[in-house]
Amino acid sequence: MAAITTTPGAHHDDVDPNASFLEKKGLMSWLVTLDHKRIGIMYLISVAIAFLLGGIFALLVRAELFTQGKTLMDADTYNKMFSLHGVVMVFLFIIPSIPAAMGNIILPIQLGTKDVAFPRLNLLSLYVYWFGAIFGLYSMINGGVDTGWTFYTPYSSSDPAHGGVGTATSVIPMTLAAFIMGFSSILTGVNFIATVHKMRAPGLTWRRLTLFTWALYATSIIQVLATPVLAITLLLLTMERFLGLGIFDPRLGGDPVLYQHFFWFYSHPAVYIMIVPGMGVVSDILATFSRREPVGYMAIAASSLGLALLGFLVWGHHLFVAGMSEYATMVFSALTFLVAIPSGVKVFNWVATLYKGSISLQSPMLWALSFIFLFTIGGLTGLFLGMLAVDVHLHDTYFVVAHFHYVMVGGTVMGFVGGLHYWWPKFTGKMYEEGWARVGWFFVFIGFNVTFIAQFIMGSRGMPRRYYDYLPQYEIFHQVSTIGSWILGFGFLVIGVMFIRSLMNGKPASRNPWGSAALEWQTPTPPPTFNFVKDPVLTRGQYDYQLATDDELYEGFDDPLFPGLRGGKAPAKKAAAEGDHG
Amino acid sequence: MLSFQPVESDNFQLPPSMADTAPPIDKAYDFIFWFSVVFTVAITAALLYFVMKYRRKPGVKPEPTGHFMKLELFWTITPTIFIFFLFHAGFTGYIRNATAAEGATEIRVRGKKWSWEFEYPTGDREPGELTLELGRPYKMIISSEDVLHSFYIPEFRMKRDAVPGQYSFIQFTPTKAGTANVFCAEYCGTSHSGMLATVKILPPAEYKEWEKKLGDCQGGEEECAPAKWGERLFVKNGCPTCHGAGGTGEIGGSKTPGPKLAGLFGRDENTTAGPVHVDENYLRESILRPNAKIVAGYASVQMPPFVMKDKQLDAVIAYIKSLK
Amino acid sequence: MATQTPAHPHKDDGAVHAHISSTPFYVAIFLALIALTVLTVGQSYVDLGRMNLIVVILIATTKASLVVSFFMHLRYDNKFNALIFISCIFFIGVFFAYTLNDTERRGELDGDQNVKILPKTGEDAPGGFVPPAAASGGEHGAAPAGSAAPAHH
Amino acid sequence: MSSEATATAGEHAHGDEHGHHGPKWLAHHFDTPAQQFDAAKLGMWVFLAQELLFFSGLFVAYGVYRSWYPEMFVAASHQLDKIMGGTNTIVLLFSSFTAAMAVRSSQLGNRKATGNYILITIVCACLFLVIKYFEYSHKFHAGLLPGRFFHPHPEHLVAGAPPLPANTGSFFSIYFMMTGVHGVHVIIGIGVLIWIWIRNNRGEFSKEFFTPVDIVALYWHLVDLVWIYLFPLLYLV
Repeated sequence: MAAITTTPGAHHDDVDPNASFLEKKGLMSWLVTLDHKRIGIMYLISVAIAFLLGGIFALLVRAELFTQGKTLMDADTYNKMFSLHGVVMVFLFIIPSIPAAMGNIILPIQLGTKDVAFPRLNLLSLYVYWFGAIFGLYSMINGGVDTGWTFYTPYSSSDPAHGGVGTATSVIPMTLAAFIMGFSSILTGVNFIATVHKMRAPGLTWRRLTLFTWALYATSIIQVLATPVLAITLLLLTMERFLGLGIFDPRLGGDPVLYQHFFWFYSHPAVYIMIVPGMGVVSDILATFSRREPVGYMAIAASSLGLALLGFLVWGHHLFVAGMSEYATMVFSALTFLVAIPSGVKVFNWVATLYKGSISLQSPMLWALSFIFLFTIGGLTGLFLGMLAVDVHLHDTYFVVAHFHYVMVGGTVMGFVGGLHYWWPKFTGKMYEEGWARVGWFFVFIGFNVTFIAQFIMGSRGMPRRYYDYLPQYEIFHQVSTIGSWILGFGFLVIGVMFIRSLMNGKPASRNPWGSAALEWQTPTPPPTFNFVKDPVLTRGQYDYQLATDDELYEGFDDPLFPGLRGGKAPAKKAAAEGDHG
Repeated sequence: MLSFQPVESDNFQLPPSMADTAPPIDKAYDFIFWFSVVFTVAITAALLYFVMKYRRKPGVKPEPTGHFMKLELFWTITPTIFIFFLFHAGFTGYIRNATAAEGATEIRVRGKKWSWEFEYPTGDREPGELTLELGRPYKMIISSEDVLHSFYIPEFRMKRDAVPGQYSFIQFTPTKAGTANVFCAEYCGTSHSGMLATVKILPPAEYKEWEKKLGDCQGGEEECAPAKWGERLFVKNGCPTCHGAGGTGEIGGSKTPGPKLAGLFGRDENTTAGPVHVDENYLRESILRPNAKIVAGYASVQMPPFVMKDKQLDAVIAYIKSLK
Repeated sequence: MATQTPAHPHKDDGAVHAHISSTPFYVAIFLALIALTVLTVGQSYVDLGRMNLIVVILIATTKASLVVSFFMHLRYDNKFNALIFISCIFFIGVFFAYTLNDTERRGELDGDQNVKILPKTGEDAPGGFVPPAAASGGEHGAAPAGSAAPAHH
Repeated sequence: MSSEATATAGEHAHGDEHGHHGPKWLAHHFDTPAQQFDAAKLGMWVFLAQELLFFSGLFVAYGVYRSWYPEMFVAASHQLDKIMGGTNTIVLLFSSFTAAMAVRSSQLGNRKATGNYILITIVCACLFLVIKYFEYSHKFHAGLLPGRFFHPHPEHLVAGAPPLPANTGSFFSIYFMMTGVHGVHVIIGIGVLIWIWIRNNRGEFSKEFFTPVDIVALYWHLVDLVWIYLFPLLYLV
């Protein structure tokens, strides 16, 4: 077995190299497992269900907006739909998607360790997540919430049952759900920080970490430092509604703008919890499919940390028109622009990585490239919103909706699905059908742009967000956007079916189907319970393609596009015919 | 710096510009827009070119990555310089729009679920319609009586949250006669999307005419029959957002937050303060102090109080009486 | 952090090496904490005006640093653990300073912006604080808490 | 929440099954005791950072309201009992001292002393809660309750104290939230201390392996640390 090692480490004599971590069967073997890969897979299934649910809410929201006035549902139902779409997508899907699901599966393997530092904590975080999700489901069954995912006071906190002016919907269970799921996120963060610091394989120095690991490390810092503030905010909000504390509710002597400070102190960094891991995935995919170390490795790693740090300093840009002091707006606007620097550095380095690479346009690469394009748009439209004067016009319009969807869907979801394609063979041991993967990608990419470019235009023309009904001049944009959402939904449907088919009757995947130099591809597919047959010792970096042996790169390499390609020696006839979607 | 793009007030991306606050924002918008276009095109072009040029070919190995310190510094420092300009462009426009001219006419804007009410310096209150004089500086003093709202006029590029328990303002001088829209831009509940109003900008002469009749019914004799005027007031005050158009208690087939008003007059209703006969006095009380006697089943709905002149009240009551 | 540190930065024998302080030392720290507590309670009987808060926080911080450095062994611990602690204090500082930079400075640029009371007329903003007594019905809020009648009525 | 950070330490008794030759308490995925100890300590410090950020929200709320309504805070703090608060401070400081001593005994491999020190710590924690209970019940009697429920009964208030402004409910909201959240931490602390005490009695700890004691003590010191700030900010200014 070729490993990324010249010095043999300790050998697991009693571990059957062929026994994959998936071998053990039975529900209980999953529910009490301490194996990070199994926990990751359970997370993956959970977030996939959440994504489906959130996606259905999104399609219903768009369908309702297809015509003016009532199309499908009444205003109250619509308000609950968009709120639940936000809550489910943010708290149940995006935040745990890449770190908790994919990170759990891949991070310890990339570190060359047997498990995360605290496996029980890891399992606990999954149970906490499920426990929170139960509260969320309870709230949905109990009528849902109509506050938006931001739970702004006093609308959320002032209970009509106590003579308040706010909503009568089921807010407390939903805030408690988010409160509880916050702890799941914190536990994952604690675990990853300790794992990256203390569990690296011999020879795996900080400079040899993958950029995905760096991104998860930066994300974990945010999770640990920001999420507790959300927890206390939601606790205060719950108490405000329950006991009438008078901290956020103006009628009881509180200040609603203070709530927004508290909320965004978490929720802006949370945007980086969402996007930074996606950037990590993209960096890894780009390296593998260009066959070279990302240009500016340290700059990309440092910019992940930079984004994590800056994420804490800019929350006030959500409050430019909310009733905040002008001096505070000035500081926050200035700091907001600083975010452009690390983001720009990443984009430039990614593009430069392609230069003189050996680029293969297989499906993970298509997702990574579309990430770069869509994130560029998402990032640049963020500048519109950071500019004070322009933000006054655009704040709370569809422009904002389109902007953060470009970042979160165009960024995070593209990274997540790309990563899923990329690592799918490793942890399931099955290949998927490349052709259908490309069809799915095509529909998602087109559908996404149609949906949200229409929203940019109607937003800058003044269409406010969270509107059940709209003036006639916006109808055409809404219709284009709704049609786009159908294309987008169809694309995800294709991808979902493709993955399920792969699970049922996919071809077995080889050890290293993409020819990658990174550590996770040097272990059998699917990996054994302790990840490696013998403890790896690293003598080169994970992107050092020039140092990797042909065995490391191409043993078991069964790229369907390049049959027999080993280090560029064998001709590949089909190469030119592929990748028409690029 | 900002002048390289001629300001086109009525372009595809922005609504028409109707106040002095709009041009600086449009300039900044256009500047950042073209900045973004250039960047996006450059990055996408480079990406596509590299992807095509360096496609994997048999026998061609990728070039190992070297260190490009100068390049790294270049693309770290260049954006840093750009963002100073961007911040400056945004900030100056904001500060210019954040300070009101001396002697601006002050109009009170009150947001409540789900209507806007405007109070002129004369003390007259006009719901749902804001009438302004062309070329006159205004200061809108914004407040909210219940939850967060946001006073937004896209044509003026101005927006400010109406925060309960706190005042805020926006200022502008209308520069073009015509009508503009007021939206509520902060989510505020069921009929958030119905919380609209119109802005009428009149040339000075017309404005003088309008001002004379402020608080009275505007229009011909027939249009000013009490029930007719009452109907217009009913709509302007946003009553249909809670009671349905024509007080039918329905919007698009679903029940409204407030009770049905048609046929209400003359009935006996059970209220939180005991049984009540619905007469003029009860209607008047329910408009001025809605929570004194709430009809059974609606106790959790918080209707905001409405302040009207007596003749306006009479007109609205006459209208409600006329609903069958 | 990005230096070429070995992956297992512990001593070669792999055993745990922890600093152990002596009992008298712990007793001394404890007595110092008690003394500072007495001091801060005593100080509260003397009015120092605006200095009150500063003195109180200084004493509390001294106590806290004694606990963190010696009871929690941070003084002898891995430097990275100290870095975690310090950066956490830094982020709390950011949270505190930025929020107060808003709440303390509303209405500074223009007296009418973001204020609870209009300076010109002295009107309270509507939708604001309703004293509990005014909420008819008393303690359990049986009646709506003041139906948001505009404050100037 | 605190106990989880220690969960891996020493709980995997299966090391040998995997051909891993180390002490029983060394989890299978660690190579050396030092690696396990360092990881646990690091994890705990990160967790403590999280705890501090959790409390920071309350401190920021305190800061904002105090600077808006200084006279309200002064008037309301006169209603709090400095003697009870001061006693509680000393009780907690003492428990922190005994927790530190428990770690020391454990480091030296003195199981009996460790158990006794943990026990004293638990007793102090309970004493703290008892005193807190008396303070709370007085506040309930006097109607000094959070926000909406604030309705002071003049006959139960401290004589000669400045009058309470109408919005003093906000102060008591902050008071009850801060001390309440802290109290919940004390209760959790008692739970993990008992857990550690039982494990110590079972003889699971030694000179080589005292990580769980160390980590629970760290948590307990944090509870003390928060109170060190709560006491003067609420009672003394």
